[in-house]
Amino acid sequence: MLEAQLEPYSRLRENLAARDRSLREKVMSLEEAAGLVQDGMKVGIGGSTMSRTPMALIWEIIRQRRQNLSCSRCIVSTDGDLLFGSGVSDHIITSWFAQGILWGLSKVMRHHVETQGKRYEEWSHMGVGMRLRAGGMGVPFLPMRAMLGSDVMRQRPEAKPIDCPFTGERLLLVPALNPDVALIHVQRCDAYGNAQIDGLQFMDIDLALAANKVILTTERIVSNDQIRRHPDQTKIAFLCVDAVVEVPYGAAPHECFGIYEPMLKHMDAYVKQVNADPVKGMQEYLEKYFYGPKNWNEYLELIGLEELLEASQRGRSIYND
Amino acid sequence: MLEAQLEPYSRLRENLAARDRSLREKVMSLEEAAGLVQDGMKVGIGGSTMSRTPMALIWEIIRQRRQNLSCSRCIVSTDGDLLFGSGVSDHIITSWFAQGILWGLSKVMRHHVETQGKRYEEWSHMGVGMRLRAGGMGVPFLPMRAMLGSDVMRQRPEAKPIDCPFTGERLLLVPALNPDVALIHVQRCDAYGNAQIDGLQFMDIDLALAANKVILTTERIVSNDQIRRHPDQTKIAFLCVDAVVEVPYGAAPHECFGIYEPMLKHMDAYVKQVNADPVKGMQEYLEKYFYGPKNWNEYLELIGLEELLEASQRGRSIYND
Amino acid sequence: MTEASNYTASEILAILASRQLKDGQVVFAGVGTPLLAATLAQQLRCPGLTILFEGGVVGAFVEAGKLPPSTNDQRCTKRANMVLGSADVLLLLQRGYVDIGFMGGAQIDQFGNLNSSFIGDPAAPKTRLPGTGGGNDISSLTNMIVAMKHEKRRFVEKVDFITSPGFIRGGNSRRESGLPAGGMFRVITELAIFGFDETTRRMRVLALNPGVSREEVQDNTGFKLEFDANLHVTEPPTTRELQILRQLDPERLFTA
Amino acid sequence: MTEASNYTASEILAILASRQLKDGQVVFAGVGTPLLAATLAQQLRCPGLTILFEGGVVGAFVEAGKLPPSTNDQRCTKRANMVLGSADVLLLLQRGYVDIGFMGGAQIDQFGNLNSSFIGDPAAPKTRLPGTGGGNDISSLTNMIVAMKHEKRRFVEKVDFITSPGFIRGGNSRRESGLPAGGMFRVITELAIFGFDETTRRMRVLALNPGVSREEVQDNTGFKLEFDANLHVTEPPTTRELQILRQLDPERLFTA
Repeated sequence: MLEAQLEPYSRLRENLAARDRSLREKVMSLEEAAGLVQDGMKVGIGGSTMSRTPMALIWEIIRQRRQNLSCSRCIVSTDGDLLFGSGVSDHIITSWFAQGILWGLSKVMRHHVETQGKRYEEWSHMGVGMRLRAGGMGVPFLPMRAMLGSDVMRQRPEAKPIDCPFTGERLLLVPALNPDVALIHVQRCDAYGNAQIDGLQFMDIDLALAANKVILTTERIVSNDQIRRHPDQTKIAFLCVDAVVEVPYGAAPHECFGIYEPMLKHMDAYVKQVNADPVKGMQEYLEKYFYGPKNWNEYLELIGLEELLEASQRGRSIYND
Repeated sequence: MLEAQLEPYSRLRENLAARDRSLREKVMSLEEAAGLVQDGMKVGIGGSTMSRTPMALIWEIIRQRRQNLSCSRCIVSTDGDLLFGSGVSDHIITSWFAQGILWGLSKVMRHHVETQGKRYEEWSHMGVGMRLRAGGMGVPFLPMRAMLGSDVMRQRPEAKPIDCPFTGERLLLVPALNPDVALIHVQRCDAYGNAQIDGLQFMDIDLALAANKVILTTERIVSNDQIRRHPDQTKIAFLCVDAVVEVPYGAAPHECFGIYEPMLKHMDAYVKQVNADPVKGMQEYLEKYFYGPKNWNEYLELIGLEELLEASQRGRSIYND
Repeated sequence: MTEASNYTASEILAILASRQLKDGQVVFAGVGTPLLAATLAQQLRCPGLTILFEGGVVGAFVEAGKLPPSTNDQRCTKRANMVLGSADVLLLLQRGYVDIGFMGGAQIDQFGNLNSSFIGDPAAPKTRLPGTGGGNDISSLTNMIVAMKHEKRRFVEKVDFITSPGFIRGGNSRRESGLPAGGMFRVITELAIFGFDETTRRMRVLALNPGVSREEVQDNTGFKLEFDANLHVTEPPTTRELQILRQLDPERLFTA
Repeated sequence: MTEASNYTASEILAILASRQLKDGQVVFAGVGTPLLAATLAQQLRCPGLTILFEGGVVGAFVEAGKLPPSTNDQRCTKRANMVLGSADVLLLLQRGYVDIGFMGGAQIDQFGNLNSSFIGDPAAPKTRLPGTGGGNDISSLTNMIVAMKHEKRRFVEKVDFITSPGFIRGGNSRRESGLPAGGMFRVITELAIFGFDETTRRMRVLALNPGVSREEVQDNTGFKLEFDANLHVTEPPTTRELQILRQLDPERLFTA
């Protein structure tokens, strides 16, 4: 298990050397971008809980019936339900996995973990963060002071408690996490992949550096000139990015900071349906909202214009005085 | 030496627990703020080279004739000359120490290191960065892949090469650096110490987190309301900050991003004078520019309005299209 | 202060929890009751209370009637002092910037260990719970206040799984596990307020909520409780506390 | 291309160094000749060259006539793609994002080790030099091009102090020291262009600059040089190269 998780430095360097990191346009369709995600890959998912979830990419990956994905995210919400429920993933690395605090336990997660043998691999929130940070820094581990003494640590032989060679203190070394591909949704980026992120960044900056490939979806594509007027606002550099897809409402029904809040009517209905029957309820949800629509805009139409507008009004209100 | 450098976690926690981290006004005079720096302290200096140097604080500390300071900064410029030349510091931790690439070697540094027994403790630039980052994270070390194999490492027994417990790879563990006090100059902050930094951040964010006390000088103090309209632009949180001083041109004759570029006429004259005679030249410079003026504005007058205006014009030009 | 007479169990829980906070403290608050209680304290008594959220928020001021559905939503950031990465806000705990961690709990034991991961044998669980989130980090790195529902199945002798460490096996076992800082400080329920013995680190009753008897607390607890020598009865919620609480959560998201 | 006939040693150094870069590469450039040479390449042949600076700049486009006095000045950031912390830009090297490190040098030895720390015995140095800056990090973590003045006292058999590692003691000693990636790729001087033997890792002459003889190079070098079997003479600077270079540095800050 350890070997599968920790990529040797030589392979990380080879992967990076082989990537085209030049300043070049990399705009493509959602279909093409999702095609970069291959069966069996380690997929790092940006955002957290119901915020800036790269939902359009997850939607398209599920439509393309990918298999055996090992997914990681700091905190998992309905994205995790959908990844398990659709069969594209059988392994999720995270610190918290339900639909959202508002709804209690996820019956979908419970079904797949308790009876279907799918793996929810639990680390502390900081544990996930330090693993991605190590991955982004190009070191095999980082030391931390949490998880020690708990059963969360006891379940994770991948992490190594040590006595500090400087102070003798007990520390936990957590191994780097370098996903094969990262899926990240941002408010805006240019055609080269220079991305600005407003508000909560979560672990997206470390994730973008750690991954061997990065797919960005963005609410809108802006000019490179606009980016370069405020280079200190660039949060992800073009040289980390392999694909850019413009997808308005690309995190729906979750939130995108400053643009829309979560679409809670849709979420409520979703939770009711899948928790009532995690198999059939989920299958029907996927048929209607994922497999059925011809394209992403048709999916948004199913959520409904009224809910989109109302979520947008709430989203923009963060900037109201 | 090691023990002096690495603070035990218990002491770091005690120091922090004793600090008043509440949301409170902490505006004071330059004299009061510099008074927080005590003889023998470890002083972390923000900015880099000729950029955002907390010069007004250094100026006042030198006027107050502090002694035996151990100073650290990622890259040292004329600030290092002045700290050695004035006698306030006998130990500087950095990766590069001269007046600036334009002027070659610093005769002042050479004099004090080669013949006066003062210590220039050299780490790689990333080495300084990882030490401060470890300090800011509350861990005793961070691993890195540089310095290995070099004489820079061989001169630093404080760093420990190890074989990675995960991969067997050779790594260097560098010890945390937690200065007693950090001096940082910013473009703007509020009375509580919430600071925004435009442009190059250097290592100031890690430094602010690592230090046991933080003194901010700022080009201007803005309202807490203004800060809270864009909380994702706050780079240093008020709870890390112990003193706020408003000092326009507080980095002169160095640069402050977007406000003024370096005052190169003054710098040229300075370098000529001190390199011609590192003792007498320095003493005369300090008398005229440091000990002589009644206050910081008188120092600025000695630099001259014309040079201030010209540097400001160049400084603002970064925002021109 | 006028005493209020009509309140729900959730309401007294939030109000008593909020009273544990002191002005000037730095508090890392979870969503739900902790967020609500911290905001109540901030509005009522502690204008200088600094609230941190796991999503990456420092110095939050949550608006009445706009409670965030999680601590990772944009509502947490409105008029906050700082927004940063979520690993970085957790590192503030590790560095020592935080006085109090403030969380809810699903299952707790006599040493204050919390379980939010598994009911039953973790290898073949009866119920897979959502997991730690930042709970493990918070409880490993600072002093904890936990606000939770008081039920026998939630107050157990030994949790099925230590998700967020309290005093582990009591005595010095927390420190010996590599956790030299922090530890369980208070547990607040709708029945009582609990502290922990300085030596044994076992949970003990410090105060009973108004109208609650020793027996009622013991009957709803799955292990033998000790009662503090200075056991007293908590002041009931005031109308002012209740009024502000209800303004904060008019939709009764967390106080139903 | 028209050949230029009148140029300074600094100018041919910058021009030949710039020719080593390829479009699409990611280059970490030091101040002075490297910055100038990288910008020249970017303007002349390599519009997709990504330039990084130690101060924390990604994708820089330095303006003609506005050369920064160091890589930590605001001028480096004008119209750049990204500005970030200086530890973070160095970590891009460690992660592997950078193809080429491009630096000046004060003293170099036969294995490409650079010294910018001490002349004489480090314990009691004749001269304390400024030190590594990011040089050690860059040379430890990526492939290096070094542009420097060619003098006998600068090209020595063994440097007094290894500030920035080349191939250490030759052979596999670099890898065995814990530096599996990168290494010295090219050294450019006003006399010649040097590479390093694949096995011994000793410096060898790949090409002579126009009008320079083997003897002249050897006479100015403090150790025995090997000459490549395919030794050739470099094309002289073109008028176009010289013209753009002079536009970039009209005040001759770095090309006097």
